[in-house]
Amino acid sequence: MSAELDSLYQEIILDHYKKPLHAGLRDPFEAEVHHVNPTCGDEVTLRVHLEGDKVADVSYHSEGCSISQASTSVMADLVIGKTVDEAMAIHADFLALMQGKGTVEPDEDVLEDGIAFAGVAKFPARVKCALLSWMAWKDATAKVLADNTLEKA
Amino acid sequence: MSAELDSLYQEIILDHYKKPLHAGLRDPFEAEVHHVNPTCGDEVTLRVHLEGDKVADVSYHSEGCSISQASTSVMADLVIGKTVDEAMAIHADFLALMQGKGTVEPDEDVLEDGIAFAGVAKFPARVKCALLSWMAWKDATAKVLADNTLEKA
Amino acid sequence: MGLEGLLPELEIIRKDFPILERTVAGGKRLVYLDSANTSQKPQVVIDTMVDHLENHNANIARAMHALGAESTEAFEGARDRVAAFLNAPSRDEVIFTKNASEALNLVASTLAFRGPLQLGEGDEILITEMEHHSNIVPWQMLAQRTGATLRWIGLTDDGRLDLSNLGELLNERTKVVAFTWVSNMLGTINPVSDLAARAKEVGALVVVDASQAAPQLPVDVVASGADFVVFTGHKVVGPTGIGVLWGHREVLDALPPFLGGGEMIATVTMAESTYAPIPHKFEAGTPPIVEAVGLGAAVDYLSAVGMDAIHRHEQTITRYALEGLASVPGTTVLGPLDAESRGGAISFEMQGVHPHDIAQVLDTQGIAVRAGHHCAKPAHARFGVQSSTRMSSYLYTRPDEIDALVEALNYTRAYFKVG
Amino acid sequence: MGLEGLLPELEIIRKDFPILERTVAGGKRLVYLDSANTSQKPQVVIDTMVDHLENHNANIARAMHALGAESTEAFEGARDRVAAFLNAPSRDEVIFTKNASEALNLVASTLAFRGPLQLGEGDEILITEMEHHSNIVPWQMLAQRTGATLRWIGLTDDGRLDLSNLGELLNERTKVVAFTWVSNMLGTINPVSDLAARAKEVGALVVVDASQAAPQLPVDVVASGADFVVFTGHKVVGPTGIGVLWGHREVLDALPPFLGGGEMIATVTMAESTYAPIPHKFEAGTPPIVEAVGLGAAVDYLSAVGMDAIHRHEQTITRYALEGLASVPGTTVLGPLDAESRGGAISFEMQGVHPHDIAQVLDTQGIAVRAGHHCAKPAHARFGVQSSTRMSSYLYTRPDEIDALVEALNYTRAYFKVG
Ligand SMILES: Cc1ncc(COP(=O)(O)O)c(C=O)c1O
Ligand SMILES: Cc1ncc(COP(=O)(O)O)c(C=O)c1O
Repeated sequence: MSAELDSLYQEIILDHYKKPLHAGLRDPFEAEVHHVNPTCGDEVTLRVHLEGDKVADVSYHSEGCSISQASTSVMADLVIGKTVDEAMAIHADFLALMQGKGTVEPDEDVLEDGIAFAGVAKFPARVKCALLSWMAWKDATAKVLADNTLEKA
Repeated sequence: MSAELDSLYQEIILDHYKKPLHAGLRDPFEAEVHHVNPTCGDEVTLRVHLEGDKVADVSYHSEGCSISQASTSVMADLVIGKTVDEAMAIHADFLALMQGKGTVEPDEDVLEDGIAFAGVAKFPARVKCALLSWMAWKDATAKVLADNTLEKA
Repeated sequence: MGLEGLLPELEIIRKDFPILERTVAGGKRLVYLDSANTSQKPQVVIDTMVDHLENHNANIARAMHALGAESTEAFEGARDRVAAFLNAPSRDEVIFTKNASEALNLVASTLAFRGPLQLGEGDEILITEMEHHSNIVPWQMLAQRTGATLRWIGLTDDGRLDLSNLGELLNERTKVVAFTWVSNMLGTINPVSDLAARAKEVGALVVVDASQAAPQLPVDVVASGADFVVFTGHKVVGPTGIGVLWGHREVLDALPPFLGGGEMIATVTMAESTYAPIPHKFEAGTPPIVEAVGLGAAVDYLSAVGMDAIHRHEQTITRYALEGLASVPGTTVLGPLDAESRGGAISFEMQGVHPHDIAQVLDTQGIAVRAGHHCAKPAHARFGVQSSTRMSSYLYTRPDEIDALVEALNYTRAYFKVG
Repeated sequence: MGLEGLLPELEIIRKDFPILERTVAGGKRLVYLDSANTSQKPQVVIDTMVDHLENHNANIARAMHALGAESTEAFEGARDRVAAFLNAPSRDEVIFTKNASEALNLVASTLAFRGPLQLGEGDEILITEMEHHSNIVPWQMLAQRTGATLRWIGLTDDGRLDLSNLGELLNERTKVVAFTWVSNMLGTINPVSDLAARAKEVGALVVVDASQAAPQLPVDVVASGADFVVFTGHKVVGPTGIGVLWGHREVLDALPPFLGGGEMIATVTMAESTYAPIPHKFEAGTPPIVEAVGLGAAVDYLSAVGMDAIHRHEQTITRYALEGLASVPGTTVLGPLDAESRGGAISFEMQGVHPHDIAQVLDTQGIAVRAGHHCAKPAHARFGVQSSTRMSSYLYTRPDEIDALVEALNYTRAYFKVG
């Protein structure tokens, strides 16, 4: 039983939960979104600041369980400093890992601390927790890109 | 099987079905009602003419199965000429017979040809057929009485 | 019994349906010819529901434990099965309702609410004279609530849609066209994709009532060209308490929610609420969980037998029944007389005997048919009849059951001394 | 285990519920403490449904044959049982819906339609801050549709209704007062008949959500003083797919119909339709037949055990659980702390561990609880918490299951290294 729990609650996850990276809402930002998990009530408010095609900052305020909190921290740390394309590719990898029901082998070079979430994929009820902030980030980024396109048009 | 059918389709019922008494819509009348059986679509339009406290005429146009048609014929024949109170008492007896699930012994002195419907009480789906015109008559009579009370007031 | 086109495994299929073993009317074998009213249930559907209730019962989505996960998977798995059964582009487009009637009301009700698709004064709703009341009354209510006008496609004397004035009936004011795929009274199979295409030309929303189609022929929502397709669980060998609304994602997204409550929200505050995305937006409260699970087993069962094979079986039985009925003097069938253009429900009249009385005599012979207006009063009025008798077959119907019907109809004539 | 007040036949009752034999989490005995979410089903309910499906399945009312008569009798018999369970003056006042949410929406939706009870600008609807979303969102929608104003009865710090300003909240503009009998989050049992009497003084309609009350205490609709009382099948050991709306005949008669379709009509013509009397007026389409039959068996089962005895059992377990939870460091219970004023649902917080994580750890021990907002976001917001963990007992709950919960909570604290 403890083994099962341990596969979900990796030390890395508990560390990010207790000491989340990049937490707080910061300026400047081009888009802010608010996402909730309707079934459990977890919430995240998330801001994205792009500089050119680079993710310059992701800042957030979130309430939720260890998995969702840790995932937000890991996500922010992974995407900040990457280009949007690179970050989207990481997002895609993370999504594939989460939806793989435990059959997908994570690539540590891409996902870094994110590989700690491999165990979450075996707990269908928790997959949504791990994805909440990723979805929010993708949504916010899409908003910025759309606005940029509009401005240019 | 034929015995079961015969208990439902008494000769008296089939006779009334083929040659209904008092059929057609006639003047004068003080109230006309239209009742339907929503589940099967049987319909009756029925008029009541009272003279003082007497049921002077009941006339009708109806569409429906043998049970509902025969019941209308028997009903009209039973109540015409009676006082409203007497007719209501007959109605109550007929209702008791129909709702008795075959356990009520009908009184031929009161119900006359109506005793032929004793077998119907054992066919729950057909009880409504037998009651349709009785309910219509009661409804129409209540309307006339209510109007009379209003006029006097 | 060697009719060409019957299901090859008919005897095995019949064994799947426990109720067919029953005797009625004092020892007579049950001849169930009322499947258009509701279908019988195969053992696998019943067993799947029992297994769910005995071993996996929990509320869904909201429950974060083993049973909750199992129940959620079973329920959402049923949505996948139904999506596959309908060839729906997305599982999210499959909404579970309580029956077909609620599904039709969901569409009709929300079209009265504020939103981009709201109807108003001057708009027209087009339905047909062969609809089931469940595809009439909601539109009458919508017309009343919005001031829109309800218009009707009439019927030809042989019980088909009269499309001669369709050019006039369909116009730029037409906002909704709602019609049945297969008539539950006349049996007529309508030209769904043609009609849908014509309706789309004027930009109308197309609502197809597949309550009688889904049980007996392949339903492909994409090929149908409809915006909404509706059916009901209990007619496709599934349980009562569940129906299905399939809708195009964009249209479902554009409709405001119908019922409010648990599970259909994104968030609720005292000031306001926001709503979850489809399908949950339209599924307020605890959904019919064990019913969805049963329905999933039901559509899998039908797919395993094969919808094409079931359709062929139905047409074979229908052809045989039309011949049989033609042999009974004084009997007139309502609707098309060729089996190819109809489904497995046949309504008929018999001169001199009222439908109730026919059904009653048949019942004493163990034969179950329906008598009345079959929730299609306007169609009955169109043919000048107040009610009719309807026999309806299904994948478990055997030709000798039609023989029994014909024999019993002849007996009925004799009993009532007609002819 | 010799707690005073437990059901004397607890072990026999537990044997009635097949799922309680199950093991989860790799061989652990199931400890089901999520009954306020949905209850487990006794064998008699399952068997009654199976018997109906295998031997008596047919559509109701409209079918004129042996199976149809049997099915109709079973369905309408269930209405009698529910009427008796509620002490309803008339069986016709019992309307079957798909769940409690639909029942509440039925009332809220029809109050927006033209008719003697229609709400409008300036009217007020009064609800409470402890409602389930299903008793909030429909009223928000009604307010939006009619221009009426939604007002709220607040909560005291110990989780009861704050009635201090009721005199102002209830006034001649108040047309509807809707509140829960027992809170699904705080457990609070509200003073139903007092509140109903106050509401009737200003002529408001009183809608009582008995979804959590009907499972665990005697519900007498007459004594309640309400105009409408609502509950849901799956929480009273019945199946999903069925709920109940009881309403006063005069009020139900005055409301326009909700959904249109088969079975709710008197007659349908192309020009207009007229509606059947209650209860059928509000039951469009094929109703949840086998679900009603199951619900009938469920309320009979509860009545046989005895609602007073079940209430005593629930309070005994609740008292024991409140003590147990108090023994776990860092744990705070939301809602009243005395068992007498509450039902068998206890929501709590544990410092340093999020409810999801608690539920997850408990699940690995075979213990099923709920974590989240329990569809009561405003109540959570009132207490400044985003979510909570909820344990909820029922007539089959044993004290040693509470012991297991307490032990697992201590283990959770250790696992997450808090305290
Ligand atoms: C107090 C209360 N009201 C209403 C509901 C809604 O019941 P249902 O989901 O069956 O519609 C629930 C249960 O979820 C409840 O606890
Ligand atoms: C064509 C058609 N539409 C709609 C319905 C309504 O289905 P339900 O009663 O399950 O809502 C039926 C069946 O009664 C039907 O035959």
